[in-house]
Amino acid sequence: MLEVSALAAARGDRVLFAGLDFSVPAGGLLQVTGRNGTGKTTLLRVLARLARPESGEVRWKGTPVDELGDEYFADLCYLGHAPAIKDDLTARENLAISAGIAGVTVDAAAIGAALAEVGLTGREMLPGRVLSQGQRRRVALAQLYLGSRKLWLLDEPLAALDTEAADAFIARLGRHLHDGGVAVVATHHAIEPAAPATLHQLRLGGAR
Amino acid sequence: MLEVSALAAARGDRVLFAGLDFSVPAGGLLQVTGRNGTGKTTLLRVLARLARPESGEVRWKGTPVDELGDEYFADLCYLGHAPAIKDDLTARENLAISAGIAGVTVDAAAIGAALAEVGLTGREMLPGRVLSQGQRRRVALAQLYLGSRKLWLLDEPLAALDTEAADAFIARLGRHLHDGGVAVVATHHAIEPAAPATLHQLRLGGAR
Amino acid sequence: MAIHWFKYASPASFYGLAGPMIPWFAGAAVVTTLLGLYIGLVLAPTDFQQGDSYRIIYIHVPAAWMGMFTYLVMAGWAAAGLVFNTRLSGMMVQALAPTGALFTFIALWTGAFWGRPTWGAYWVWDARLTSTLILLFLYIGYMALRASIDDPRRADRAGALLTLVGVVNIPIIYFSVKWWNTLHQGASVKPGSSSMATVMLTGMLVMAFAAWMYTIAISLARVRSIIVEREQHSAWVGELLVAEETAGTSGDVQRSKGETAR
Amino acid sequence: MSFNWCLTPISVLRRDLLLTLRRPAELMTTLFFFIIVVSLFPLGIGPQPELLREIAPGVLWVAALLASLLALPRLFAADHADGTLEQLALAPQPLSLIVFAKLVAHWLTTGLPLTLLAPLIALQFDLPASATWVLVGSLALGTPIFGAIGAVGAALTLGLRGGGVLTAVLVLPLYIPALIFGAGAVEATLGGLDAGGHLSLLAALTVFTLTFAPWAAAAAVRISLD
Amino acid sequence: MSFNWCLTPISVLRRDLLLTLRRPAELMTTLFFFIIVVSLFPLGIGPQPELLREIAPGVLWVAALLASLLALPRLFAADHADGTLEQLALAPQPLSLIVFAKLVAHWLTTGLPLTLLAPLIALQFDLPASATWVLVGSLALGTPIFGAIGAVGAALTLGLRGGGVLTAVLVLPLYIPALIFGAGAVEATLGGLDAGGHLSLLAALTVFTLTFAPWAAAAAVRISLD
Amino acid sequence: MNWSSFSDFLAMGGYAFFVWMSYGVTALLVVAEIAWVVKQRRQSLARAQVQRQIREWSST
Ligand code: HEM
Ligand SMILES: Nc1ncnc2c1ncn2[C@@H]1O[C@H](COP(=O)(O)OP(=O)(O)OP(=O)(O)O)[C@@H](O)[C@H]1O
Ligand SMILES: Nc1ncnc2c1ncn2[C@@H]1O[C@H](COP(=O)(O)OP(=O)(O)OP(=O)(O)O)[C@@H](O)[C@H]1O
Ligand SMILES: [Mg+2]
Ligand SMILES: [Mg+2]
Repeated sequence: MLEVSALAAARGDRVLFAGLDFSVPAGGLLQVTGRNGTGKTTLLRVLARLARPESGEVRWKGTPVDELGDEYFADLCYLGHAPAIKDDLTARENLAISAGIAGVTVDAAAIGAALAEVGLTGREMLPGRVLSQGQRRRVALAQLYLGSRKLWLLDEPLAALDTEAADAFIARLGRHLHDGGVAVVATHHAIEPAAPATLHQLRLGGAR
Repeated sequence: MLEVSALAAARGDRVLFAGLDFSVPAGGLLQVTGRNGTGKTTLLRVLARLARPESGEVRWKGTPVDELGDEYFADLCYLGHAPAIKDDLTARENLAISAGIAGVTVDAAAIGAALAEVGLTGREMLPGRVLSQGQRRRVALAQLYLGSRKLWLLDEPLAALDTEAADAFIARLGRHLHDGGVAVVATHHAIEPAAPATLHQLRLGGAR
Repeated sequence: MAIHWFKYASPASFYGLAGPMIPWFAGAAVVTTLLGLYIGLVLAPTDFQQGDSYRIIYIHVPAAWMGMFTYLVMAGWAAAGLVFNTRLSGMMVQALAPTGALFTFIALWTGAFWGRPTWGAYWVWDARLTSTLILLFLYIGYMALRASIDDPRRADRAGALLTLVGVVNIPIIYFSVKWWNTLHQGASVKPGSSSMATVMLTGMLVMAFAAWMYTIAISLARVRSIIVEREQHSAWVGELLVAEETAGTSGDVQRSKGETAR
Repeated sequence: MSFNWCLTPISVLRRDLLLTLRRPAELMTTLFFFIIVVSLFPLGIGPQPELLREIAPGVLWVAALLASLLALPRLFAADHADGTLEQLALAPQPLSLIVFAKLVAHWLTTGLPLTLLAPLIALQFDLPASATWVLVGSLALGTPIFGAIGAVGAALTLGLRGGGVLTAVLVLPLYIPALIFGAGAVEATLGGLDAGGHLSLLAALTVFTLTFAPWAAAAAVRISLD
Repeated sequence: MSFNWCLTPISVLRRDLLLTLRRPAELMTTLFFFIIVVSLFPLGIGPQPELLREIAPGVLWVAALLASLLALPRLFAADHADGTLEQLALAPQPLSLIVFAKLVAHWLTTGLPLTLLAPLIALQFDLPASATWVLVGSLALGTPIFGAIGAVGAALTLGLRGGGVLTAVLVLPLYIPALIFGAGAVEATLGGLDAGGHLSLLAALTVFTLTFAPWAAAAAVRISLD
Repeated sequence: MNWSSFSDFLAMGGYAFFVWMSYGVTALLVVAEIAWVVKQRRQSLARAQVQRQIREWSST
């Protein structure tokens, strides 16, 4: 589904990676690892078309993403370091609106279910501002679960989560893959969801 | 050295913890764990006198910290979720200035050594803006190593660090304790530095 | 003695203390208002210079006094709150601000409607007028700040600090505006300085007393709501609510329960 | 892939209005800033009524302009800081449409209240009724321009330190035509002339700006995210 | 525990100046804002020279006030967002001293340039030399007041949405005395009177404000961090 | 008694508009404030009551 050929990216005068080739089939998980500053975040942002690559191409279902345009965005869910949560809105409202922005219609029950899934039952009506670091990340993950996007691009999704929440997330990721989804996850901790179609590790930067 | 009695803190209308009693001797490490949103960050901020407790007392070397005032701050180093790094200054400048703010005089060699210790040799002159998430955290840790503060209050110090960097940090923490320092660390991952005088776990929130 | 005072500075005992006092102050406010209006609108003679437009004075002056005085009271509570860290102080400041702003606005409004027949303009940039306008801005600043902070205890302390900074500045503002105005051009207009007949003065003082009573009554009532809102998880409010429910005032409760359940 | 194309813009509009409702203080603050700036001029200049009436159109328009300017950071800055802007850029709809929705919400919460408040302020300067009506009309036409052009500037300066002042420097020169026609219309009325010419020029400017600014602002957002 | 007590304030001062040097654009933007606001008035009001000269002191002072206002978020907001403010609050020195150091740096990068630029602007309005000198003197005395009072407002509104406009609403009423004495001094000189009275009142105000505002601002910072 | 008739009283010697605008708006504002405080009191009690009942239900 997701294919990358001869991809190169540079920041400032530093080439972070070059000649990157890989492809992730439906149901496949690509785990991007590497030491700090080796370009994991940059790779994800290039895949999401938020940053421009130096050279090379990203294809989705065989078509270069630059040609796909909005169709690509409709399939994609990107979760970066910043959790995109409004301090002034409650967890529930945050989810309703981020679904709306993503062009997905959801009802209150679906939102409640997503919040329950990340263990925030009873905190639905707290404004984002007062949530703890880990609770914010949980709301961000719930955004992910609400849509049914095919391609997940996740930058350190486990950051700030406690171990139970991390396990729950990995289980959910497994289901996503099982349903034919694709995921690219940048993380320092090995993630092992149940039986993905393919599980690749991409180590950036090598021995540094 | 650090003693806490009957400490209680509330956020909004939620009591996060109450009747907390513990003491950490010289060379002791207190690891604060607990699920997301159980009050780890709040506890550290109360210990650092950044937030007011609902009731209870914190004592340092036997004296209540409210009476100690600046003397307490001179012994204390707090590292929160935000790394206090200026986007426009280089890593080197950031360290020089944060040492100045903390009232410590340092020379260029000491800064170079601290940066080398966190593995940022060769990146000293990059502005904070372009550093990756993990590199920023490393600079924050270098701030810690520059002073010789007795009491470290660290909120998820391992977040965003790669495994090598995490190991190096834990080793450094061990040395701090060995030298008679005290540390309170909030984290989801067990930290096991070499032979602390005492190692306590404080689990907040219980079974939730 | 000091202990005694701190006891009443606890929201719980103040709540109980304030409740029975409200009807008395409210009653006094109604009676004195009616009396003052009767004196001012019915008994008092027409002014030989200004005609009957002067009758605005019975609202204007008490409102202006009350607007200024309330800010001083707020500052007093604010200082007490910052020094003694009592919870009640912040609530009192919060309860007083809307009424103070209201009276200041009334002073401006009635002044404008007095100015039109007397000076020929709704508004001129006179010193007293200008400093009253600025006072209204200070009230609004306090309320805007409170409204943007949702942790009530942080709002208390931030508001208290702002009130104190404001009260230090009020004399400075007052004199600067006075000098600003008089340095360029001789004071063209000044709120009426004619010596007043006794009836008129009596009417005005009675109305001023009514404004006091009203302010006390309304701010006590408001502070009680604030206390319930902010202490709703404490045991004593719990008991209060149980009593309230069995007393049968639960119609609203039932309805709003339905609303939240939806 | 046929999505409901207006879902995203409407969500954005609803969300921005909701956010303002959550903080009514914010809506009020733009208004009070307007009032206070207008009240500063008599304090700086002196209390002579004729002089004040003469400068009133200019002062009122400049104050409206400055109030709009100060409200600009609210357009994108918060969304940028918390990552929402990235998600907006990744929405499967044209970003310019989303920006347009944000502009509408922004105008409803800044430009419209300013316009409605203007008559009250006109009293302070003792403006006649005819001039007051022209003032209201010209502000209704002019404030959308301030928002739309401002959006481009606000988007370009996202994440830059000192963004507020930098935005001001970028957009103020572009605000000048609107200021000249708007204040000109009121002044003409004060001087007993017809304000029609000024107002129709202003209206043309509004249409032109609202057509092109959303595209430019969307492009600016993409540039700032890279 | 005998620390070098002035190390922290000096570090803060040095750092703030360094940060501004890293972004010279920022220093320029305050200036340009001042220039542009002042230039807007002739556009909004019309080109009559006598009228312009008459309103010049007021307009110049209001413009300086607004430029100072727009620069206020730079005092604490960035430090708040990236956690530096917490570290400042934890420094083993009185926070009010640190705030004072920040105020000095802030003035050197906003108030001072404004003051130095003023004579140039005075030319635009055809002010005589005597009035120009008084303008410079009064701005030198008045801009520190704007910074110091502004610091209290900026600290109180840290982390609140719509902070910029809210700060403005809080501090503008408190700026009025400085505005009145400052503009009054220039106007008196224009009218052939002695400006001494105004200037000495302004100086007294400066001293008073600089003595107390740092304490209040430090208290406000602590409140905002809690 | 200063007035000869009630309509005289209403006319306020020709200043009716100004006087009654002052008194009227003041009365309106005061009534509005009282209504607001009453509503605030009802709401705060009702909200607290709901909170308490939720607490009770969840604890049983
Ligand atoms: C918007 C316009 C006005 C405002 C904001 C205003 C404000 C005030 C204030 C603040 C006071 C109390 C001052 C003190 O006791 O020190 C006051 C008193 C008074 N005002 Fe006004 N005023 C306005 C218009 C007028 C007009 C038009 C008149 C009558 C021509 C007037 C007549 C009076 C009188 C007689 C007093 C009582 C004076 C005294 O007790 O010393 N005011 N006003
Ligand atoms: N202008 C620049 N000049 C030099 N190097 C730069 C510049 N901008 C960014 N970099 C470098 O590019 C890299 C960006 O890496 P990126 O954020 O993708 O890392 P990452 O793998 O996500 O790291 P982490 O694990 O810390 O999140 C960093 O090493 C950074 O120092
Ligand atoms: N105003 C409020 N009303 C109700 N609950 C609040 C309020 N403010 C904060 N909280 C709650 O207080 C808790 C704060 O927890 P804190 O940030 O200390 O958690 P933490 O243990 O550090 O969590 P994490 O592991 O996610 O970082 C959260 O559960 C939050 O939901
Ligand atoms: Mg990264
Ligand atoms: Mg935490």
